[in-house]
Amino acid sequence: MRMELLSEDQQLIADSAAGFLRDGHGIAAFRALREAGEDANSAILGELAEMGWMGIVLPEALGGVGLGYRAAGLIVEELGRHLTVSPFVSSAILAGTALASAGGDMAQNWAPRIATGDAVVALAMDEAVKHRPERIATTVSGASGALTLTGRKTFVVDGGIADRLIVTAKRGDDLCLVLCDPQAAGVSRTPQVMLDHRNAATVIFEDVAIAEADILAQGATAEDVLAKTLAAGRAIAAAEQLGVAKAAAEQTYDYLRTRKQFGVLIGQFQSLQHRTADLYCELAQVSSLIASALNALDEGSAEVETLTRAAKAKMARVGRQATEEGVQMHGGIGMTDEMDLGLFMKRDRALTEFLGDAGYHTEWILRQRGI
Amino acid sequence: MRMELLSEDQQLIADSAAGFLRDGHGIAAFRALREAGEDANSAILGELAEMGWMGIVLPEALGGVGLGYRAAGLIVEELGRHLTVSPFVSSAILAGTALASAGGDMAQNWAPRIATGDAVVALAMDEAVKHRPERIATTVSGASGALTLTGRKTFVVDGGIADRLIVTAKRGDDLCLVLCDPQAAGVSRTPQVMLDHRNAATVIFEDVAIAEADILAQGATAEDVLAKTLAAGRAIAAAEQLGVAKAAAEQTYDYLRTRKQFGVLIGQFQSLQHRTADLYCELAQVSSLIASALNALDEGSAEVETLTRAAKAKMARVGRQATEEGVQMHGGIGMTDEMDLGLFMKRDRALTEFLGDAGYHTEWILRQRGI
Amino acid sequence: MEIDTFRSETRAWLEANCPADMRTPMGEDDICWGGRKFVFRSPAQKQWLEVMAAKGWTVPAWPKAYGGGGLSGDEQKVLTEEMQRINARPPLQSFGIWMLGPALLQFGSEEQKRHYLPQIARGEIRWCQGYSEPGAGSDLAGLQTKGVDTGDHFEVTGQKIWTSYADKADWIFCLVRTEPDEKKHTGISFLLFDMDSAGVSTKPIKLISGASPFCETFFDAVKVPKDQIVGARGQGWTIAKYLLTHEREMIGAADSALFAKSDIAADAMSAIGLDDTGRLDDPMLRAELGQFLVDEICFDTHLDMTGTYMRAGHELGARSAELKYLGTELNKRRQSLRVAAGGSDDLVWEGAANDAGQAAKDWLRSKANSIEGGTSEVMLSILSKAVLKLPG
Amino acid sequence: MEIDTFRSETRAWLEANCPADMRTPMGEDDICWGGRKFVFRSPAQKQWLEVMAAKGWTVPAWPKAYGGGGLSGDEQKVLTEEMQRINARPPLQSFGIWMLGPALLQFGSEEQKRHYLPQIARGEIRWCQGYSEPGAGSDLAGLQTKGVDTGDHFEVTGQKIWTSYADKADWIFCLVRTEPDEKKHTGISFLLFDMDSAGVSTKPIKLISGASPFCETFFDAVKVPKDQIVGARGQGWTIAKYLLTHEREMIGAADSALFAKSDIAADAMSAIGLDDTGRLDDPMLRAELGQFLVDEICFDTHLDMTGTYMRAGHELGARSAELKYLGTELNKRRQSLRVAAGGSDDLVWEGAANDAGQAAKDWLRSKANSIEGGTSEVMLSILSKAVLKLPG
Repeated sequence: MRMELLSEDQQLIADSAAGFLRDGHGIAAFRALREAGEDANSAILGELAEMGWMGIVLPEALGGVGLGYRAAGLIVEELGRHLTVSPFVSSAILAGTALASAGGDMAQNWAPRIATGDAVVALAMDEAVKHRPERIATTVSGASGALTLTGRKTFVVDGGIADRLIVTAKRGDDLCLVLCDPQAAGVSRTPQVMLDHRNAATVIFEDVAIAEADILAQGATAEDVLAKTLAAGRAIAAAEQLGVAKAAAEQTYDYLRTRKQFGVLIGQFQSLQHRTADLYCELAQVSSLIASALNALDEGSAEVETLTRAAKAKMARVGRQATEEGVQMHGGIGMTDEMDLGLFMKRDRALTEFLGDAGYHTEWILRQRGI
Repeated sequence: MRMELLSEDQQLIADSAAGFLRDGHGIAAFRALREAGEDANSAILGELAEMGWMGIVLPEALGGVGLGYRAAGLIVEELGRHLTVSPFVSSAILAGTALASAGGDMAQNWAPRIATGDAVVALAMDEAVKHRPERIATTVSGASGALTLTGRKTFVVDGGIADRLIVTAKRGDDLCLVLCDPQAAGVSRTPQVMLDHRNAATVIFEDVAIAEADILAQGATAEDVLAKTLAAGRAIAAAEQLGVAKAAAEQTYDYLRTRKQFGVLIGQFQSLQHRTADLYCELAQVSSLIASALNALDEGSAEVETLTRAAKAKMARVGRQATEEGVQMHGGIGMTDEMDLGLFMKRDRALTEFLGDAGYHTEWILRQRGI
Repeated sequence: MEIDTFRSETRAWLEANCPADMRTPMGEDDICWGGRKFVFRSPAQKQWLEVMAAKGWTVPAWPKAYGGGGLSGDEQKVLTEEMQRINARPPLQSFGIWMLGPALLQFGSEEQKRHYLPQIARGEIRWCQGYSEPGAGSDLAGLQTKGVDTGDHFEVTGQKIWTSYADKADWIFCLVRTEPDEKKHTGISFLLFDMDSAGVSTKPIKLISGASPFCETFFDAVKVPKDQIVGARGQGWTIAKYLLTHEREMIGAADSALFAKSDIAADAMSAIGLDDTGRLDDPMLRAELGQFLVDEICFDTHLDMTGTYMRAGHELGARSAELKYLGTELNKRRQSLRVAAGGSDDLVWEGAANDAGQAAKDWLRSKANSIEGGTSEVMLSILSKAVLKLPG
Repeated sequence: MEIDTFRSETRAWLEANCPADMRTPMGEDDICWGGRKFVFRSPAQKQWLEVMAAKGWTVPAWPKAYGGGGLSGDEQKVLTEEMQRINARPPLQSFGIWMLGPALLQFGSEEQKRHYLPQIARGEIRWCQGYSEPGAGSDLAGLQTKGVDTGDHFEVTGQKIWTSYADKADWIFCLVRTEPDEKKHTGISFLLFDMDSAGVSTKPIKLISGASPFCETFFDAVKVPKDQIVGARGQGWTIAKYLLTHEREMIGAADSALFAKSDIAADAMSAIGLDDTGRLDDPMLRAELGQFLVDEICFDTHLDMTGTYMRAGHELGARSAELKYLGTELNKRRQSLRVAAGGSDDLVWEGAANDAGQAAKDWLRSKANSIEGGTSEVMLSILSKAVLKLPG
């Protein structure tokens, strides 16, 4: 499937991720968590940190291993494939990227704790039902020394378990990224279980007192940091969704090879063959796109925005195709909770919405082309 | 295919149309015209008039037979199926509807001549490459008694052979429908052969002197007349395109039933079966939509705008599906000029653009739903 | 005109007899399914069922002799319209009405019709359907459940799957292989029996939406008296095919009981808002919605025209597959658009603000539309062979 | 680094040797196909071919011994980039380069390689391909053209179709059934012969676009010397399959010689204009364009990654079908969008204002993309069996 040439390091990471997750953190583990009503899977964090994954994109100076986004993509693809619940994307990628890009004391304080798994940091940016990070009603106001944060954020993934939140807000016309303690007075958060059995919170900030030092970045710097953070998050989310889609597709290929109907293997039906082959082609090309987007992040290429957004947009469509075809080709059994396909379908849906769906990013590409 | 119950009259018209066109006005005739470089097919006009078709939607008082739009739809579907070249849509439907709706002396003068085939009248409305009849730069100006018409119209179907043009123009803020003699001083027209071997003209009006009496309708009346005219034209164009699509589909069904490849009939290939059956379903439902749109025109229902536009929009997509699937399923032979499929594909393309494509009408429906 | 009289009389009767509580929008829990185990949600629900059943209007098309209304096609249309006019809820819904009834009317003995049909019409007996089996799926004719002839009854042993609401039903109509020596298609009989019979057990199947509308159903030497066969021995496949046609029409027709037909355009507008040009502030979603709306208008006219066609006495035959295919594929798109418009709000499971995640549940549920009652692939194969006459 | 030296040398050489006229955008008529009948459009075109051929850079990947450049994968990439940098036109395009060459390199005798390959590299002989036959279409193995063994030569009789530019070619590489007693796939040989041989005739096929790039080709007892067979007798199918893979890669890769890759976004903007929010003033077309652009970006990265993969020495094998399928289906969408953006202007046939209806002609031409070189259906079947290992 993968047309890409991986380096030895990368291949090593992909293999060890697959092995680690298969052994004890696979879909059976996900089902057990769900039965137990446990949506944080806090046990895994230490293990991820120990392997260096929580610091995968952080430089060594910030306690990380600095292997970069392509490596992180190989890990997260396996997390997607195994439906593993973890704060990898929110804390290691989104918060990790934000802190590393912003630099300064806050980064020195918090990035190493992310890498060791001693802290989980989540990004609070959405305010409406659709991802529109550029529209911010949350404000930082007041004079220096008496600053307050006010606003309402939704769909804060891992917001319910985070030790700190990076909150997007406006200070006058300036964008601010504020590092906020969710235990602070004036913060109220409502954790919610999502359809994919992940944790997300709605968080309300009412005149929360903050210090200048809590402002991670402001103005043009904040714009840069946020853009970098979102680009990284999108490519990584696409890679996770790719893992989900590949797992769904592989279960479907297997089913077609073994299930009999009308006296023949259903994989002998040409219409299913052609649709499956089309799905295969789509998965193959979106794999290349996602890999290119991650490589662009590592190289700091000028194409980062275009490629990461295209990857997120395209993956949303291919993910839907993979999970819908999976359910349809399995027939009734695919609709049961006993099979994994429904779990893939729900996770795929949530990942589509997370950090912007196909429409949102396609719109950006159209704008970029001047139309 | 048709789920609709036709009245006896309607069935009679459908049968006689099919018979008439099969006998001497079929695709062989179209090919002969094309070879001869003749794009007007002027010989057919008298025959159509004799059968009453040129006055099909005109009331008896205006020399017509008043059988209505559903009957006209049955005729035009056959015209589409046989690729018959005629001014039926431009003169009998568009101009006929405009004159009948406007009434007055002009209608008394010109409608009977349309019905007898003594005159061809065409509608000149488009000014840009895409159909946007609401955007009009053509103007009627000057004081009463010294009025002039100035502007440029494109894609005037049958504009090259018309005896009169009904031109949309603005007089101040008012819409005007002007009946204009294309031989008048200041009018220059450039007839063009289109890819479907039909005639359309670009017409330029430079300070063309017109009389108040040449203004068929103005202001709110003109808006009503134009809306009625376009609604009728759209439903009828969709019906013609349906005929084209059905003919393409039927040739494809036949091919699937008789052509062998890899030792079996290609209609045995399940992937082709399923795609063909999907096409069949789409043709069936769009047939109902077009019939409903035409019935709504006859009944003067409040749904006229929605149904005629939905019909035009949906038919554009189904027509494309029918012709593209036809070519693909025929393989290489479908690409040759010797086969009819390419002719259907080109005609389908022109009909999609004529009086607004799928996007234009879908946009209207979205607006109507308030989004 | 007679039909006008019928309309005014119907209007007056409905006005007088339809309780006010039965004129409000109906949620899934408000459906009256009838049956021995059914608990009415309100006195009004019970009263509405009783007055409608007394007039035969729970099954207006059935003959009066069997508890129906004996209405003509035009009269049925008027009744539907007049009920819609006042938002009257359907008094009763059931597989008995949708499926067993039509089968009995076509294939049942006079005695069977007089016995079973009025029970259905009055909502006394709730039926379920025993067709699919594990390992058979779309290949119904390959079913294995056997009914051994023991003289005065059949002894039925086997397993069914996808039995809708088997745990809530009173009786089952069931395909059973009674003629083991016959070929696949001709060895099957159509049996009716009580779900309280000894040897019957059910087990709900949990779906990805969290709901369990279907069951696995097990038969262990269930005794079925021989007069509880519909049609002749070995005729079960013929009856099943006839019934599948009805089921397809029903699923294709997609009435409100099956598909939540919410106004997605309005939902999207309230969730997302408009931009400066007055358009939905999400151009790509809006475009997808536009295509859907055109297709919805198209399908609605087709359904309407098909209804007229059938009321005029025509049979749809294999073309019921067309409605089933188009209707279910359209509903899948409808539900996908709905959750897309709902965005992250509709990702919350069991949320207080989003009607307990109803949109997401309807979306997940809709994925079964193109599987149950014959998959889309089976529908397309039927059409390509029976209608388009493409080679086998 | 050595590759940097190669780059700077290449850049300098191109700067010195590529005529200015060969650095301008190239229309379809400007392609240099070579061959005995070819008439150069300009002295610059001829000069450019000669200097490039002398360096072996008309076929940079081929060994120097056969007239090639002997470049490594990385060097080839540099050459491509440096040529693109100055917009240098390809000096020569031909089926000899794309298809016969790879076949000879793989299956030809040393003598054949030394004889035929340099002729191709220098553009002296233009080749066409004799594969498809009327009545066979996608079923290549079922071909009927026969080559009767008459001792010192084969006598070839039969008919080919879809022979690209057969009327302009000098020689043909042709699949012929030489072993009538063998099975379908093992009775075919791969023959080379001169189109000027007695008994060869061609007839152009007029396509719906009005163009005639293909011919029917007739062989009436054409004498082909036995040393003009590539590989062994009966090995033709193996060679053909190998070659089809190359053809698929080429068609999928969709270079500018095959697909007019215009900037549709810019075209649409200039034809339709922007609305008050700065968006294309046709929201539905814009949305379709958006989906296309995302898919185009995606395919381009895939092609790029595949190129790197192949330059690293990997074979694509059956996965060439993936590129062929994706690339051709994408191009069909590209051309459809292009004419939609052009609106009524692009309906005018042979119009002065619309480049003689080029957009419409490209659109019609593109419909063949998913047929020629193996239909999309054949590609999907190959993938489902050879890659996904679905049962036959």
